[in-house]
Amino acid sequence: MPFSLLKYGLNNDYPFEKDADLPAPSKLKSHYDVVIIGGGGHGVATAYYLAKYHGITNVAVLEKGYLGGGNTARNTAVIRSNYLTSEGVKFYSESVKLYQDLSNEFDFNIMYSRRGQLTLAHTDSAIRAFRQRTEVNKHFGGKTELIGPQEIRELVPTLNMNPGHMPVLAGLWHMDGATARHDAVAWGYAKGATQRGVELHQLTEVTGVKVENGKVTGIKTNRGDIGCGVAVQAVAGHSSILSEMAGFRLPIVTYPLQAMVTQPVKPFLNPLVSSPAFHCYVQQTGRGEIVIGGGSDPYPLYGTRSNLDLKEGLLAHAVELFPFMSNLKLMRQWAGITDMTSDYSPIMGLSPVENYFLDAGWGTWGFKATPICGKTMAELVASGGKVPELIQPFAMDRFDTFRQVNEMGATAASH
Amino acid sequence: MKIMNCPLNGPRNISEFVYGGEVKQMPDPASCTDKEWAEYVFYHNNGTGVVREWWLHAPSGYWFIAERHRVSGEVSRTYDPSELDQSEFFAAIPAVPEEANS
Amino acid sequence: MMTDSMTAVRPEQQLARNGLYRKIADAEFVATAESAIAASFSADDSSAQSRCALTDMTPVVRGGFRGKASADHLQALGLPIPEKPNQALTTDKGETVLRLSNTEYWLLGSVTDFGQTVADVRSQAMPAADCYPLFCNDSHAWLTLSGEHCAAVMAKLCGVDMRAEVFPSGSIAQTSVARINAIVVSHSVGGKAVFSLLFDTGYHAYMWDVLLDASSEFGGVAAGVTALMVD
Amino acid sequence: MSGEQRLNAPMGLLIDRNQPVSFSFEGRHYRGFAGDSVASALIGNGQWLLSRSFKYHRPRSVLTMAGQDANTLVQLASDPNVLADRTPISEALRVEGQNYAGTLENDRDAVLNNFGRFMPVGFYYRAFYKPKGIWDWWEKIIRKKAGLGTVDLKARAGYHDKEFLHYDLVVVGAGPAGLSAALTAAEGGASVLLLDENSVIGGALNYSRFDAAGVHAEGLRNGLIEQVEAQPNIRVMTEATCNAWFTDNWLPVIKGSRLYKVRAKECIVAAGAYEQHVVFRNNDLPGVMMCSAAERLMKLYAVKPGNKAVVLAGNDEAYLTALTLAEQGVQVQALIDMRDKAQDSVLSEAVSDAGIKIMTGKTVYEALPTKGNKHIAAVDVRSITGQGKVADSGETIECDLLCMSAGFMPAYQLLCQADAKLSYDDERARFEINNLPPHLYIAGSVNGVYTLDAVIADGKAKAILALESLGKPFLAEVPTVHCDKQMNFNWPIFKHPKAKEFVDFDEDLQVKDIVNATRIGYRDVQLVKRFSTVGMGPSQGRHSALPTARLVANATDRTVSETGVTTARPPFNAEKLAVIAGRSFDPYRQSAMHHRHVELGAKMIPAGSWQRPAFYGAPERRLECIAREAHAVRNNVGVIDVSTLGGLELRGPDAAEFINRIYTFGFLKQPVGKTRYAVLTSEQGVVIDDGVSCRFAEDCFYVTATTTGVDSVYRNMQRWNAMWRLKVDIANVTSAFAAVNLAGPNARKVLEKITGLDVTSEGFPYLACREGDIETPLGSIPARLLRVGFVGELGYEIHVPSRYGEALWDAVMQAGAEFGITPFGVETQRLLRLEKGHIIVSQDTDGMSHPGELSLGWAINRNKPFFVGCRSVDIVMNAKQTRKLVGFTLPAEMVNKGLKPEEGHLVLRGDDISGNITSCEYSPALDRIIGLAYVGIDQAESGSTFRVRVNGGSEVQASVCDLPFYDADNKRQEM
Ligand SMILES: Cc1cc2nc3c(=O)[nH]c(=O)nc-3n(C[C@H](O)[C@H](O)[C@H](O)COP(=O)(O)OP(=O)(O)OC[C@H]3O[C@@H](n4cnc5c(N)ncnc54)[C@H](O)[C@@H]3O)c2cc1C
Ligand SMILES: NC(=O)c1ccc[n+]([C@@H]2O[C@H](COP(=O)([O-])OP(=O)(O)OC[C@H]3O[C@@H](n4cnc5c(N)ncnc54)[C@H](O)[C@@H]3O)[C@@H](O)[C@H]2O)c1
Ligand SMILES: Cc1cc2nc3c(=O)[nH]c(=O)nc-3n(C[C@H](O)[C@H](O)[C@H](O)COP(=O)(O)O)c2cc1C
Ligand SMILES: [Zn+2]
Repeated sequence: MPFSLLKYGLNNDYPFEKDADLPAPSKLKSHYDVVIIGGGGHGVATAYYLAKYHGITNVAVLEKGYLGGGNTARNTAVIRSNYLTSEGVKFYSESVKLYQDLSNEFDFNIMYSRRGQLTLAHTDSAIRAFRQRTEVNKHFGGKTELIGPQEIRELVPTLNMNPGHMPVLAGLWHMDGATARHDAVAWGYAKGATQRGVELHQLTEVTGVKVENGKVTGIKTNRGDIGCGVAVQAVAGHSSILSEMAGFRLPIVTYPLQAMVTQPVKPFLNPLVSSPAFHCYVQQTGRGEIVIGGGSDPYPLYGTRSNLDLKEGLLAHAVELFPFMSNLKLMRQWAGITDMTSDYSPIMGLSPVENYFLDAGWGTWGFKATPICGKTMAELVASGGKVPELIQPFAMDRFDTFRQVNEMGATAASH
Repeated sequence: MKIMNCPLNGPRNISEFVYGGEVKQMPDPASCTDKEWAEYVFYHNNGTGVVREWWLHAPSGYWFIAERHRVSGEVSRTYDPSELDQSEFFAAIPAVPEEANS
Repeated sequence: MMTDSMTAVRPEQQLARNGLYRKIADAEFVATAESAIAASFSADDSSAQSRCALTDMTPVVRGGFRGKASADHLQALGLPIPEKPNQALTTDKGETVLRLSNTEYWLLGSVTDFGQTVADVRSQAMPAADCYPLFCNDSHAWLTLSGEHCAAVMAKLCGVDMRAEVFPSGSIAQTSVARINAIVVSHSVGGKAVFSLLFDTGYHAYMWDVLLDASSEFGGVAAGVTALMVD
Repeated sequence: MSGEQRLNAPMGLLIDRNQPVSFSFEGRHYRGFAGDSVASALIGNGQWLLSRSFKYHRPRSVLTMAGQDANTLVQLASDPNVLADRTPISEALRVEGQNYAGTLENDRDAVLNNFGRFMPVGFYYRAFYKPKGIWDWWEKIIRKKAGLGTVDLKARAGYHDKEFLHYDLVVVGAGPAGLSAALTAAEGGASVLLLDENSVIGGALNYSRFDAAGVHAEGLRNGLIEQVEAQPNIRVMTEATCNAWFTDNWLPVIKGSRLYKVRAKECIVAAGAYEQHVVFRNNDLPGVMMCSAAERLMKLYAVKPGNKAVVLAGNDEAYLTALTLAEQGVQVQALIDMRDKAQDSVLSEAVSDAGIKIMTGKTVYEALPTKGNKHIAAVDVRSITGQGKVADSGETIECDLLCMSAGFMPAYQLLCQADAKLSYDDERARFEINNLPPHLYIAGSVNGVYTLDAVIADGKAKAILALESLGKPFLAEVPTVHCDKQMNFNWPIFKHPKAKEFVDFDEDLQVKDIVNATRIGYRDVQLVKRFSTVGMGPSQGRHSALPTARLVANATDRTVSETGVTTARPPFNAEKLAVIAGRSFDPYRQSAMHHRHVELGAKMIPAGSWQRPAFYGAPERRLECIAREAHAVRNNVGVIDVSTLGGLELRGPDAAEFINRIYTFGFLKQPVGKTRYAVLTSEQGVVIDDGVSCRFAEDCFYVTATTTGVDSVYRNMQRWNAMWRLKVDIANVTSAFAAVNLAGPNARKVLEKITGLDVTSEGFPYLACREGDIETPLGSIPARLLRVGFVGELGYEIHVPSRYGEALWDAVMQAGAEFGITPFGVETQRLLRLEKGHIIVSQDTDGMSHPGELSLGWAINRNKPFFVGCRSVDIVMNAKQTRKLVGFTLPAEMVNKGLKPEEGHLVLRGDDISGNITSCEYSPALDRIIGLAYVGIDQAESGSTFRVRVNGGSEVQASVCDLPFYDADNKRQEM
């Protein structure tokens, strides 16, 4: 038993209130230097790095529901950096690096679990694409290999190598692939941020953005109006709604994305396995459940109600890949609201409104980016609007100049 | 599963349909600015109210227009695209040259 | 059970073939104008067939027309025109006219002449404008499902309610069957009530297997066209 | 808890005493009766221990006898986590316990029970990570303890299929409410599907007692069931679970291995209510169960649940249970009522008359275990002194059974999935469900109505509403429904200093776990859930939701309404993956010549939904086969099936104008009898498809598209024309045509033999198209012929109606036999076209490729006013170019060095990536390695060199060269 647990067991007073991860609710002040809209992982991470590295603590994070209750609560927690573009790989690699130290940095275990991720190729065009991803990854120091059927069998002996009409021809083996306790990431950041003086206001919905002379000056909420020097919007699925409040449109369409989980069984699967051709990925959590995810819903909606259609297709595919899973029992199915861009890359940085910064377009892939987003957005805020190099490629105006950062092939159904 | 009322085929499961994007007006490509054109190509209203959308009934290959609420999912109206004036689609309605139409 | 006017033939001896003939090679085939059609199966069991049977009608000639002038063209050739889209009418001789949209019509040939009448219609002079012949004779395969369990078989593959009360003879559904786009018609062929399924020829073998599988619960069997030729 | 004793009839509604069944549990043999569940049969044999809990490995036994808890999860051979109280026994069935180390009886992991205090809520977050890196080690150990049952890696799904059903009305639940609703609706002319998850209909009427005398239910039950079964408009489906509610009353119903997908015009949910437990120390001991569980054991299975019972009441229902227990020979030691008195004095009199001591204002504070902790032995009874507070001492009452009922929680799952709102009436201590969507109703106890007459009236009332909505008005008055029965005790939670008062049995969560989560800052009930995992286990909060809400509300100074409960999501009950997956539909598409390829030994590969020959021959001789086929095409003649190529027929006076707007080139002046290359850009200006446009008449074009692209090209064409409204008919004729490409220097000689057309270079020049006949021994075939040059040799595509496809193939092969005609596959074609420098859209293009990067400027007509994507193409081509697709070769000596760049390898510039290889092959015709690659714009000059990193990390130098590689002046294809 680890020593740290003894203190709880031997002390009848646990929990010590000073040990609280999150402070009790408080009143809103009339003005903050920085208001962060959205208390998901990205929002609280931004607050955390602002306080930690830049000493900026007159900060409020406003969350309309509960902390991390948006996509942070709903995502399947795939962490990886095996993207296709140089811009993407550099960016996500930094994030994966930050992730590895978070538990100790927070003094809060986020249960970061390096499992390796295996993405399956069933066609020669997939092999081509995977080879390119492998090479780009390696170029930036990532641990990724293109492997053949024999190695796949050794890694995942339980996999059906001949599912449907599409035999498994090769695999993208990404050793840095990992997962973490997704909720804990938001909690850890919130804990670190609030301990440094940041205010987290849950059940506080932003209802308007005050813009004067092209510059943000305040935020309206269901608990009253507040003034601000800088505002950051980090609301994922609700990005277009917030930007509309601030007076501009985004190159984003909002789609539901679903995931599901089985009852827990004894561990049998270590790596994360994904098959873009079968629109399906699976992993086994530390508690023994199998988490299954797939493609986005086929039409836009702002709703988290799940449907049968997707589940039927997804489970048919899951059972093709792992036939013995047919007797597992599905326990829960849910959905998140995702903000999709046409190039499957995020939109980060400046907006048409001065001092109003964007962290949006995270679609189905933004959980893994939480640390680096927080860090770069904090830098952007602290520097008064100087966009860090790492996120320059993700500027919104790339669409105006037709310079997209195309990650479509590296994102579909592997998150 | 949602039911969608196809103007040609009647009410069907929404899985028979393909979503085709918001109905947008194309600016005049000959005279608009690059920014206006980029707005048309990449940007969306993506609002939370009723949106006018393109839908295809895949088995019959029939395109129609649906007015659908983006939060409740409720489809208030579906109709043939011919019910919309062409100016809803084009700022400058393309002309058919004489030689083509002869 | 072949009638005298029929000539036994093997499909591979004919110029026109389809993607199914190998699967039903145990059938007795008879010649159509340019193809071969399964007339009967050696294991034919008429009581099983009356309960639930699957028949390949692909060799029977089909045709189609689209455009504003199509209805007039067909009417001029003596064909009945269904009043609304997604309705079908059957002629005295056994052809079925499908109306698939405001301006699109398909003709399914009669099993008695294997579609010769439709072939004749197709060879007639076309109106000068607004009437385009379609390619459904080749783009689509045609299977029929007959017997009392048709609706129950379809209920396993298709989300449209096809029970007789709501999908009576003369109804058409353009829908998805076992994940394939298909046109399903409730009508009669050779005097027998059937569901006709028309779908992309590439899926001919796939759809056959899927339908047989779904109908096995009801004792469904493959049947030749003679099983449909009741008086 | 004695041996094989069963109660006499009429107990045992579900079992057939004439049919004994033997089965085994944990290797020991037991006997039960047909109709028994695993749990009832085991308890009938005195085997109480069924499972071990998730975290502390505590012994567990039945709680609800209705499949509503995780305590009865057992393992079948290849089926983990099976509900013992819902799984019937069958001859020789082998059942095991799960989640233990050693044996179920002696689980070594049960020591974890003693370390509970070191595992406070969320302890994982607070430990195991210091020093840095140590978590990797801990994780492995902790993961070993995860999970419940074990998967059988050899298990395969049996046959599972699906069926669509359509009804005017679906009634979920065939208890009194559902029965009455179904009857009324059917009488009103609606078609009704009545569902129940149990094997007999009747719901609570089957097991529950409704009055002191115990007679009311029986008559009612028989009458209702008889009428329902006689009603032709009602289809009764038993052992059928409505497993979710989806938009527009789309109901997945699971019965056995079939999934019914039911569309209901109207839906009445009469799913009942779940009895709730009392939270006290050791409330999870075997022998502690819901009142309804004891009633089910007796009434349904004739199993006597104990000999000495204590009943713990929070409502009047428990009094009824006490009466039944007494009647069945169980000695009821005491009825402990947490309230001051029973609501219905008739009941308390009846209980007293039965000789049962009633103790009011008291509760069980702790259940005391037998030696060995495997069963309840006694209870510590205390007076309640305040909310959750008890007197310092009390009395101990011996018992081997404790039946409890703290209240009822509506079966709200399906309704919550329909976005109904669950509100809490703090005064009456009960939930209410409102805000239902149209066409969805609730009736009976799920609606908070409990007196039997009111339940039946409620069913009827909702049926009348549904009939109205169906347009079948029922000429009867909507009965008024009134019920003031108080079912819930408002604070049935008694914290104990030594804990183990379970709120959530699935996750072993105690009162302090919930309260502490709020104290650490997780105040929202959703955060409490995620931090403590309450409600996240197999039974998804069926019993923990209400006590959790109460505890959180209390700890955070809110009302239960303000606190709320967490969201119920589909499915209703855990569902086997195989049932939802169903029979797998995996549509495949075959060309008319498919079987000819198979007969010739082709290696088939997927191309969209099609199968295509990659090459002909054994897979392990791939390169050899490709080389042989390529050689034949270059030097003699080959034939490839190109039927899968998309085909679009465009006809009408505006056809040319239409194509002109869709594709980048100019088509208005395309001559009849000629073909033209057609490139398609998206509205973003990206090249997304290409093909050949053939003009067969002024107003008739036949345009090809890529195999995988044609469907979307066709759809887009239709949509554009819904806006343009040009006079053009657009048809996707892909499947209507079968086609081959006959290519090679001897192609003309072969073609000559089978057509009467003039095929001379003058009569049928390069890029011309013709209509004519192909003569075969079986007759002549009408054909469209295109003289195109994709592989760079004299070549003809021959397109024929698909019914003639096989005959065409045979005719070509026969005519070519004397020249040794060689069939070739897609992989060979890829090599040949590469030698000609032709791109393949999607292999040599990516989501960003614009015509400028592909040197396709020549295929864009700048003089026409518009084509789809034109403005974007202007913008991207006017911007500074960054990369370009170029042809390259490696030095001759690199052949066979094992350093061939592969598709996807990177092009470098200094330390940067400047591009990537899209195509690369060894060309036998040139005896060189050739390819296409994106390179930086500064690297694109013909003759310049660039570095490519190949397998193993080494680099090779490639030089940019002009395209095509082969036959630069195109003599061969134009001959
Ligand atoms: C099913 C699913 C699976 C996924 N899988 C993965 C994966 O495996 N790997 C991966 O990297 N990514 C994955 N993602 C994507 C990932 O979850 C998101 O990109 C990421 O969580 C975004 O974090 P965020 O903090 O920006 O947004 P969120 O966590 O959604 O936070 C935004 C917050 O803003 C709040 N908000 C919105 N409007 C307002 C307002 N007006 N006022 C105040 N607050 C407001 C919301 O309530 C919400 O809490 C998945 C997503 C889903 C839905
Ligand atoms: N003593 C008890 O434990 C108990 C419990 C509930 C109700 N009652 C009494 O019964 C009467 C209420 O009757 P009622 O008709 O409201 O409820 P009910 O419990 O009699 O009937 C509900 C039925 O629906 C079934 N069901 C629930 N969800 C289902 C689903 N998703 N799919 C298929 N079947 C499903 C249940 O198995 C049950 O058979 C009241 O008088 C009440 O007091 C007693
Ligand atoms: C990786 C992952 C694992 C999960 N595991 C469980 C689980 O074991 N049990 C459970 O009930 N829910 C599980 N959930 C789902 C959550 O309960 C919940 O459905 C999700 O956070 C969405 O919130 P909502 O359903 O309350 O809207 C899991 C979610 C994720 C993302
Ligand atoms: Zn996805």
